[in-house]
Parts: sequence; C-alpha cells; structure tokens
Amino acid sequence: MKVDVVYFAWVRERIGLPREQVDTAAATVADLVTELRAREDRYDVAFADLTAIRVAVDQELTTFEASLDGVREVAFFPPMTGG
Amino acid sequence: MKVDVVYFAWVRERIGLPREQVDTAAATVADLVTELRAREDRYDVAFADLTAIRVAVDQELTTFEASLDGVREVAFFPPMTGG
Amino acid sequence: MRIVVQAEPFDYGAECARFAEQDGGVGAIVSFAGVVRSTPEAPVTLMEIEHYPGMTEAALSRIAEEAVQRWQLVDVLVIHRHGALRPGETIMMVATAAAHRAAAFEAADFLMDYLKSRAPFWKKEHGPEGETWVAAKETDEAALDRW
Amino acid sequence: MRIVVQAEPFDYGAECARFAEQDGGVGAIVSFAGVVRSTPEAPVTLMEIEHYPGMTEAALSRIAEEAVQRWQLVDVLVIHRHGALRPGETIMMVATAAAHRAAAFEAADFLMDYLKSRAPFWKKEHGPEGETWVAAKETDEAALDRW
Repeated sequence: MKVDVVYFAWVRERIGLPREQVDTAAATVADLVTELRAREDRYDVAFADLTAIRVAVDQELTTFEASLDGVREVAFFPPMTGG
Repeated sequence: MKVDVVYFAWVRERIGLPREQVDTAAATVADLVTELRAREDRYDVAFADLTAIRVAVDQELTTFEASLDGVREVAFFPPMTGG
Repeated sequence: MRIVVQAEPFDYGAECARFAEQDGGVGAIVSFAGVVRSTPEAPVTLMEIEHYPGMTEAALSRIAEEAVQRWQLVDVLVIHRHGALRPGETIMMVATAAAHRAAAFEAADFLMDYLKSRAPFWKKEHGPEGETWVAAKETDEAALDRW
Repeated sequence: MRIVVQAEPFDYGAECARFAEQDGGVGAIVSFAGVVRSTPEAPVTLMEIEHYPGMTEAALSRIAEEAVQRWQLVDVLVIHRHGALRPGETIMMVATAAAHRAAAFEAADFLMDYLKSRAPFWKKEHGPEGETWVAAKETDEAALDRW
C-alpha cells in the first residue's frame, strides 16, 4: 500500500524532507512509525519522543492507534502553535 | 445651603426638569429626598421606589446615606445602561 | 490611553487600525463594538443615549486606569457616543492591547462590565409602539462580582 | 462566515470595518488580532509560520462552524497568515458578531483556544541568537477543557 507521508515544523527539519511516498504494510499509524524508525537514524531521532508528536490521517487529527486502511495521507508534526 | 440637583433619564422626565438649584438644610442625600418628595407630587412619584434610583454626589456614585456637607452637586438617575 | 465621549459617529475600522499600531511589546489586541440592534420582534427606529457630562469622562477614565493596572495593558481605548443613533450605528467601542491574549480578552470584558454598570449612560429606545428606557439587568450588576 | 489563509498581509482596520457591516440583529462585535511581538528581553527579527494546506482551512472551518452553532453567531471571520512576518505585523484575526455581548466575547475566546491547539500552524521565531520553534504550552491544551 502506498501512503503519502508529510512532515511539518521540526519533524520535517529532523527528517529532512516535507513529503514522501511510503510503500508500507503497516496496519496502524504506530506500525508505520515503527517502520520509519527502523529505516534511518534521522527518522529514529525525529520519532524518539512520541508524546511530542501529533498525527493527522487524511487531514484529520487522530491518534497513533488509528488504522491505515484506505488512507491516502498521514501527517506528523509537533503540537500546533497558531493564533 | 445651596445645592445643584440634577436628574437623568426617567427621573428627569418624571420631575420634568434636568437641573435645579435647591436651598436645603438636609444633612444627607436621604434627607434631601424627603424634602423633595414633600414639595410636589411629581417628586413624590419620581422617588417612590428608591431601589430603582442611584445617586452621585459631586459626580461620584454613592449611597442615600452620604453626607451633603460641602457638596455642590447631587445627581439622581436610574441604574446605568451604557455599553 | 484614550477616552472619548462624543455625539458624532466615529469610524470603527479607522479606530481599530489606529489602535493596532502599537509598539513591539504588544502581541494581542481585542476590540469590542456595541451596535444599535433592531429586529422584527423588537423593532427600534431610534436610540437616544443620555449621559452625565463630566462624570462620564471621569468614570470611564477610572475604569480604564483600573484595567491598565490589573492586566498590565500597553494601551486602552474607549469611545462612547451619546445623542440620537439609528439601527446599525456603532454606539461605542473598547479596545485593549497587551502582551498576551488572556490579558487583552479579560481586560476588554472587565471594561464592558464596569462601563455598563458604572458609567453614567442611559439608553432610550424608540419604536413603532412608543419609547422606553432600557432597563438595567440584574445580571449586569452581578457581573461585577466576577472581577 | 469567511475563512482566509494567506501569505499576504491583510488590512486589519479594513477587515474590522467590513465585518462591522452587519444586519439589524447584531448588537455586539468582538475582534481579536494576534501580532508578532519583539521585546528587548526576547527580540524577534522574523517569525515564520508554517501550515498544512488543505487541513488548515478544513480545521478552521470546523472550529468556526462550531462557534456559530454554540453561540448563535450571526457572522464569524478568521484570517490567518503563513510565511515570513516581521515584528508588529498582524499574524491573524478572528471576529464574531452576535445579538449580545456575552456570546460575541465567549465565541471569540473559544475560537482562539481551538485555533491555537487544533489548527495546523507552527511558528518559528528568528532572533539574534538563532531560530526556535515556538513550543505549545500545556495551558493551551488545558484551555480547551473550558468549553
């Protein structure tokens, strides 16, 4: 399954790119994170503290337990600081 | 003692004038009200329900117990409705 | 700090723009405008606002000063009209400028609560069935206990 | 209801003026503006705002819709910039129009609380000592429990 994975703010900076397509068999966001962390150090570093990271699936905020079934886009980013 | 007495909103309308000079021996605002009510019906009607009237002495909100000693101006009006 | 009491209309947008020109310490600006309402259920053709010249300015200044002290405002603006206003006209505005959002919001809310119950203005509404003085609400006075 | 996400500056005074042109049911208008701060203690030379195109607009619309429902707002406006901003520039504004004051104030406060923690914006401050991502405060998340 191909999923677009997007990163924002310091997650983007640590991983070093804003967006990539990932071919994954992960069932949940948490599984996807495990896969990514296994890839390279920069991913492992970026995802070291998951309490500092929020996730959106198809542009809806959700949790790391969320299913990836039928999902097109997963986004990782720090807590938001708008306003 | 001569005191300027001013009226606003429906107090002014009931008494029928916005301002008058009153020659009074009243010691407190309450005494002044008693004097005014004794004058004419329109005063008696205007001051019938004192819970609906606020008072300012020399342009400071106060109570009916306030002394008139050295006072130049007493104002009577309903609760304020600005904003 | 600027306190204005006037019969003339004022330009709300221009006042907001001018007030927003603050120095580097300001991160948050709140403004409130009160407008003459008229609805089919409660039609108003004219609103007359009476005030107590002299006391009005003093009361507004005192309320504004207290807001500046309590919330460390960088700036505050109060404009209040008197005289005859038509539906849709802006009756008054307050604006607050502070370092942070909570202070600007709370101070504006405080200003409105105090202005409503402590500044000597009285509103009379004219409508098809005559004219009535707007009655103060018990909740207006109770609102002061919040502060 | 108008939701705008743009890189370009916007004219706060003109937006306030335009928003204030409401129909007869509106008695209260609240607006809030967030401004890039820079103080001698915490100098900022530039603020960069990143956002998540698509999700940003959807999140803001959802928050605004909820405010309209809960406080029976007659109108709501949200403008939020992204990109590079200098100190003193207006980052964003919200405005609410309601029949009465309490609704307009509460709804604006609600919008800001939710926008801060649920709309995908991230701020980075540049200063003489480098650049840092602004950290969310625990109180930001806690503020949502008020509603």
